[in-house]
Amino acid sequence: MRNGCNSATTPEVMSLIDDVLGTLADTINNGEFPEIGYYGSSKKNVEWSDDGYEPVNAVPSFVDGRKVESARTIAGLVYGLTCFKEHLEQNMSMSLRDFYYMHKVKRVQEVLEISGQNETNRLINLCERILKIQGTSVPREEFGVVSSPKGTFYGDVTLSDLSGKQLNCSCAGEYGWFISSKPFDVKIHDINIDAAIFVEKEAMARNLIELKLPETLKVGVGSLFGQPGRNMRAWIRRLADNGVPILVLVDMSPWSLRIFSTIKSNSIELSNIRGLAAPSAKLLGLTTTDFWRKNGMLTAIEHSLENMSKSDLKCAQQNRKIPAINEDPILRKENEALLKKRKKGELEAFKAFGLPLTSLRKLYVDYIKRKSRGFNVKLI
Amino acid sequence: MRNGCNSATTPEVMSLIDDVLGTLADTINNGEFPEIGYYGSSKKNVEWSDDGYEPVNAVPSFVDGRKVESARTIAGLVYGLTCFKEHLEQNMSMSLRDFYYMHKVKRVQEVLEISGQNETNRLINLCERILKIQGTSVPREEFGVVSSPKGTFYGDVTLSDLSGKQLNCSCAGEYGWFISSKPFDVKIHDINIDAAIFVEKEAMARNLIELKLPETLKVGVGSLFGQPGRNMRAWIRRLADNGVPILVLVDMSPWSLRIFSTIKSNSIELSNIRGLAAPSAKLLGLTTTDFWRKNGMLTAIEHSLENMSKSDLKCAQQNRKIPAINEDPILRKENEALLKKRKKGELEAFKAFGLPLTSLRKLYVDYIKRKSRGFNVKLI
Amino acid sequence: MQSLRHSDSDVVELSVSAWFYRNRTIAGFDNPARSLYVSVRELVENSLDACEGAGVLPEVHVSLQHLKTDSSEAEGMPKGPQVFGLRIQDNGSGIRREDAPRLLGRMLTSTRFTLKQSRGTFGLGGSLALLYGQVTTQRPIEITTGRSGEESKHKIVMRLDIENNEPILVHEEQQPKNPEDHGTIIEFYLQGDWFRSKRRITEYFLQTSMIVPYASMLFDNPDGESLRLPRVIEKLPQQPMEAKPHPRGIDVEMLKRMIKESRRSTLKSFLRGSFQRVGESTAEKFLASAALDPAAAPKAMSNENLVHMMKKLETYSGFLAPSSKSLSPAGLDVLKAGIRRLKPEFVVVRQRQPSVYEGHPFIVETGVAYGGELMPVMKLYRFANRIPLLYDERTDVSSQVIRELNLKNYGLRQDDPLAFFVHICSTKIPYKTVGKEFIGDIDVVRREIDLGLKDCLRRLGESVRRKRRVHRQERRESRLVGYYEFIAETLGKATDQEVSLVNLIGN
Amino acid sequence: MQSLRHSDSDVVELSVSAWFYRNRTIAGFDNPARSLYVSVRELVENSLDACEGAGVLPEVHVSLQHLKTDSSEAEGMPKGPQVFGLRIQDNGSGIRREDAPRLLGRMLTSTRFTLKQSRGTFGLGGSLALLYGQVTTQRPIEITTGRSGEESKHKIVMRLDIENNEPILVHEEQQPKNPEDHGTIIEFYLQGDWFRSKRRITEYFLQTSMIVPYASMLFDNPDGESLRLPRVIEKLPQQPMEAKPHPRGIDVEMLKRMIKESRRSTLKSFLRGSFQRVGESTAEKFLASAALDPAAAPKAMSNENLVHMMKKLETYSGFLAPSSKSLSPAGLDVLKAGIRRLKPEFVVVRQRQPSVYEGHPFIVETGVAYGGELMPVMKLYRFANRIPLLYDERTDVSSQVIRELNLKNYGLRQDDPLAFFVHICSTKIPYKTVGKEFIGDIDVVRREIDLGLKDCLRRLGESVRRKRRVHRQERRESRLVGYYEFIAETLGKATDQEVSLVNLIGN
Repeated sequence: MRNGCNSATTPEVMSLIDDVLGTLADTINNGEFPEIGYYGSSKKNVEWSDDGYEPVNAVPSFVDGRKVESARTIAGLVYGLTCFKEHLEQNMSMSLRDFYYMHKVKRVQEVLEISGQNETNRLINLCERILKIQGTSVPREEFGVVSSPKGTFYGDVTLSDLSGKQLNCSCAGEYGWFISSKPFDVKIHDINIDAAIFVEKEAMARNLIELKLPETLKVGVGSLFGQPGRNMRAWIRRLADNGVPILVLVDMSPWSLRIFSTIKSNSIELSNIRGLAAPSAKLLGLTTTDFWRKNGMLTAIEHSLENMSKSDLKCAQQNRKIPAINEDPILRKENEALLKKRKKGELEAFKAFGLPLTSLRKLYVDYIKRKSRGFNVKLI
Repeated sequence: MRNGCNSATTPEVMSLIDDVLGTLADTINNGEFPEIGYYGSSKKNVEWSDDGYEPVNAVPSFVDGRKVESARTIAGLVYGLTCFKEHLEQNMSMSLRDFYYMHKVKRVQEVLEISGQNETNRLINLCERILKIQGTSVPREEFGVVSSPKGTFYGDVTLSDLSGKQLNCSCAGEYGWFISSKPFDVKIHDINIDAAIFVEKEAMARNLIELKLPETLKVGVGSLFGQPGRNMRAWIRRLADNGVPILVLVDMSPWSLRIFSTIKSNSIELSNIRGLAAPSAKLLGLTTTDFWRKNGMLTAIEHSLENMSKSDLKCAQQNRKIPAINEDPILRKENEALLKKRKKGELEAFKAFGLPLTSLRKLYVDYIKRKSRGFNVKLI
Repeated sequence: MQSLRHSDSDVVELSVSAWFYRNRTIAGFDNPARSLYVSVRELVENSLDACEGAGVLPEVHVSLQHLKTDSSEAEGMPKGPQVFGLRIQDNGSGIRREDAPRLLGRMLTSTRFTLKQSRGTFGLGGSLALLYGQVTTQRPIEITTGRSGEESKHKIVMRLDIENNEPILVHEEQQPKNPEDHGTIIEFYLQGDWFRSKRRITEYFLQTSMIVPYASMLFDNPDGESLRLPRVIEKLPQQPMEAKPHPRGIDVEMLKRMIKESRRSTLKSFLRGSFQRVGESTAEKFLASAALDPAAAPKAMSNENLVHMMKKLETYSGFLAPSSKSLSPAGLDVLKAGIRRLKPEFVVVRQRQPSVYEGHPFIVETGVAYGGELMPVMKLYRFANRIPLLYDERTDVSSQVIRELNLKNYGLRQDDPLAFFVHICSTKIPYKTVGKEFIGDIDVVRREIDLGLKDCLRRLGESVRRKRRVHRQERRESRLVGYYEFIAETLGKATDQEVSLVNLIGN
Repeated sequence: MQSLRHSDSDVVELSVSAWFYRNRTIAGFDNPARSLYVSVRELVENSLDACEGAGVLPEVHVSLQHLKTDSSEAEGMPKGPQVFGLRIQDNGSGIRREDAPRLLGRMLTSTRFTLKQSRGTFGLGGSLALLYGQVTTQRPIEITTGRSGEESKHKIVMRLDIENNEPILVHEEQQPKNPEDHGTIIEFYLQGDWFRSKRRITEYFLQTSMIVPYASMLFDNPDGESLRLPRVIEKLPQQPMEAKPHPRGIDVEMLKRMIKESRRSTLKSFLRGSFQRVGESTAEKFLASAALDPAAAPKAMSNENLVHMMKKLETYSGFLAPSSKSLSPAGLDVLKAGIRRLKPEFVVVRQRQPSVYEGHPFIVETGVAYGGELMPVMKLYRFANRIPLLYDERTDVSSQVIRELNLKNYGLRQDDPLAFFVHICSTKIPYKTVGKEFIGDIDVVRREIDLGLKDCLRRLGESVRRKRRVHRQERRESRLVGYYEFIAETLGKATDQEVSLVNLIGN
């Protein structure tokens, strides 16, 4: 069972690479300078909608082989594609840093004179834009480039990842399963949860698992470990595609609004990579209304809020220019409330109630249930 | 089976806390100002030996309850201990940030006026020094304070962690098992590896797993994800205590020497916590002789070395003041060679050979086998 | 050397006034804004000198008014220099009719070998302002002056003949007055730029009111605003007396001139008669130590002998410190009253012993203020012979001293609310420029300022520390109790037993 | 006002030299280090003026030697001021025996209404140094001077009578010499502090060699070191000529004096005869526009009329720009040669058109150098009438201009290796101090410096960009071929087919 939303099979990607290389060879043999078109991602040619960021029709950019810098780019592209092809053949992955070091191979370094990893990172980005299947970019993971993975998932989900072995995410250790570097290719065998809660901070996720919420509420608990990586976002999308309601629990801060909006809508820069957004994701908390609305659940610990720092405030101001925040009525309201009050809250604030832990557990459950109900997600 | 080297059981820790609180209550009821003695860790009272850092007899410090600031410390201590006790009773953990927020409980904040997390972190450090069983500090994990865990381990090891479920680390996903937050308490059921290789960078570890080295060489592969966390170091020690040879594969840089030395010898600050050092750990590579000795295995890619930055150089200079580096003949030699050449190397350098991947795999295996042999660790 | 570019007849000596007319930039008259400021300042200082000289508490009324010219001007910010009328009225003793034109219309210096502190160091200030006014507007100068006990006052209208350093009388009249009134009014016109000098002139009045807190000043400015600075202390500093020069720091040129003017026939009597602090016995001891014949005729001394004597005068340790009677320091009360205008929490002031620089005695007074309404930055107020110095602060010797202070030694920090005050009074202030803007880096002056400020800082540091200590002690006790109450309550809950503080700290 | 502290007889006018003796601090003689520096500088400048005036390429030899005193001194750093012998030799035209004492021993100023640029702006420099030497050491001054074509040179030993501004001859003798030789040697003694002035004096010679690159200089210092600066260009700048004043910027005082000295009987002929750039037609047009009678007698004009005429002179737009013939700018070649001493990669120099300030014409020359051996920080070199200005850089008008430049506009950055040069030459430099340390913020001067530097920067920016462009083009072509060779090889391996570049870019 392969149900990744837009991933290609490895043979498909390899044949795509062969096509590109072959066309280039023919063009040059014909005595023509190659020219490669692609679509960039910027505010101009990306629009935000309820389904996340979407590329809209725009004028393509061209790598014009007659120009020196462009010829260098094409040389880098050709070299990169041959590297990817070989790694795919050998079923092996590489990191961004690995790819950078491949340019330290002497004959390559002499010609391309790569000055830093930024340059090779840009080449990978360009490959994603050039390798397309049915108008959709092939994510770098599919040609073997894997960013440092991050995040865990605990819950009654059975799957097989790149190890090829079948496992249940509630039996893979106290944090659950360390999420695959290539969730597009993970095979999901069985899902036995009513919702998945993704938590910004590891400690809160651990507490929820310790309190046996996954078992009692029949939910999955994911730990984002801060800003979620590509693999985590792809995994969330996989669950969403499989009908699992996605609930996100983050700090009440401008940075956390960005975390949530990236999960929900992907980002402008990566809008060509489908499958990194989960438009159905819901912001469970912490929200400004928790603290500042009359019957908010956290009004009693409003004193735990900390002043926003200068960089917090700057972040909130820049959020106004992020369509996925500014055009989303809920996130916009949250962001404006933060800017007005100039205070931020953290998940750890629950501990500021000073409640006995038994009461705290009840509070967690109440909070999650009540906030979920607001999104028509009913938990046991 | 409980084979953590110096961890206490939860009931032991709880009774220890009760003792401390009871003694304080009695002292105060008797009309005496409490006084608490403890041993600090600094260069003065810690010595490095082949077994890692060891506290040596030194004059204890005292928290003298007659002084205002000390009274505040005792108040913080009493409050902290009651928090730990409750968390242990409820089988729940907390993060450093959680502990900080517990001081935002109104009545606590009004008295203690904690200004930042630094203060509460110091209190935890103090608790580790005060709570002792048989002269040995109780690590914070044992009273429920867990730092953000980091690191994965892949290999044929069967264990049960805090989830209570039994698992095999080669069947817990493509990266293996996400290492427990409390490795002292992990039950190891079966070990079926001849050595464990711990790799600084995730991408290299992934490559080794992808190349099926764990299966073909009968080794475990751990990924440190950079500077190893407390949980990772405790896990390495657990393996070492179980007779598994520990091999460490890091960059050739002053920072990586610190990573290795922390694994091998722990740190001065935490020398009161036994069980975080694995004195038998070996520095597999990358070493300066790989690049700079005539028959070194990496001499062909010496050009891939990068210049050390200012902060690299500063790090190497400071390394001279770290006993675990400066008094260790091997590490000292490595550090001096770096300072002399002013170049650093990275694990990704293997990719700068420009070898076909089949040859690269052979190179990896050759490298690991040859370097292991140097430590009398023979792999299949 | 000196190329012969002029024929002999073209090269002449100029009068001092003509020389300054040609080089007025160096006296501060280098642009309309600065010139306006310098003019106001010079005349206010003359007035304050006049009142203090007469022993009366000064009342100075300055009025600066924009002169409307024929060409109607556009509204808004004025474009360039404009013409202003400046009127300064004081309650000094007034000037005798026959002295007035000469005193105001020429640049003069005293030749007498006596020293006495005054504000107008170069003897130019006021006259140069009048000269500047005449050059830029070609309008005459009006002086009205009356003396106590007289029934009329004199009004004189005059111009200056710059080339010959002479006044030219244009008009004169007598006006009746109350015999009790006295004082002088000067009115003249000058070019200026008020827009660009307002801040500086206002600051000048404010700082002057700090160093002359016994004066009442009123300044009506061209914007129609009045700055009123009533006196805050009813006490004049002691007036300076004339004094002979001190033997230390005399150079041979001066020695020669003094010998030439002296009527004494022996070296011993010359020394006794011409220098301060040299009596019979001091003169004898000095001459013996210098191996000079006390009976020698001063006028007959060879050049070599004069050089020898000067060197001995410079190094002989037996002279008493110079008399400060020719100086008029502000005094600790006055200085403190002035600094109090800033409303600080603590003020410490110090007066150093008189010292000597090139034969001129000087006294340094220092003050340091802390807290209260001061801003949390270090500020320096510099005064010389009761004149505030506003320009070129960074180059002044006091700034150098302050930069090298180590505030930590006194328990203070750079960002504490601190203000420093340095007042140097001398028969001759070692200014670096005729514009009296900053004081040069003379070793002995720097040392006095350094010691004075450090003395203030020590005392201030103690006060600040003492205050902090008391404050801390009180807080400490209440905090200790608070902590134990919390400990007892928390322990009680955790151990399920009552924990009482009665035995420890009472109820 | 002016309290009557002195009886009438005590208050007198001083000679200019006496006045300066009393106030020498303001001329830069305020401590032994500074005094030594100022003395060397003033005398070197006089020598350079003398050589240029005689039309010869200057050769100046300066020797400064520590005078061993009787009291043997401890080794190491000297403790305070010591006595130095200073000897300056030049190859100027020499001085006539009868002029020498007068020219060197008095402080003089020209009265003629003509303007001509010279280094010694205040007419004091050298004399003041000699005065300082005499005051501090009481030793006489030796002058040896000889003129071309004469068979002997004159040696004069003299002292200065400061109070009367007169030289006193002590000794005189004639010495034989080669008729072709000419020049002057001055030798005298003065107090100084070499340890604290060495850096500054050395810098003075280095910077002087930049603005006077046609001079050979040799400086033997007290440490036994020789600084040799041979000329790098064999070309003297054009010498300045005397010129009448320009009508713009004349004030009424000056107008009056000119009328008084003039023999012309009508206003028109007075204007033509007394001002530069005023001919028959200009005079007529101006007088018509000012509604003044061309036939009126100048000496009969009323004060009001004079004020009226001055105002019209100031605003009349029909005058030609002032003549630059009284000025002697360095010239572009000379300036460039001087800047090349710093070994930069690019040098751009500019000369502005003559402009006028208070009736004195001035020319601003600017230069900007880039790259080569320059350090990657902005450095400013300031010169005035070929004198380097070393003190108080921050306060100088040029510093203000540079602070406000936006280097980005010229494709340059703050940390580029840049050096700025500003040379202002004028018949009267608007110094702020007698010590000639920095130039005041005069609007029209600032504007000329600003425009000059910006012009240089524009051209420099183009050069830097052009050089970068050519370099880029060459590299571009060879790189393109390299990339395609790599592409062809890599593609060939990956696709298992031969990929040839023949069709694309030939073999």
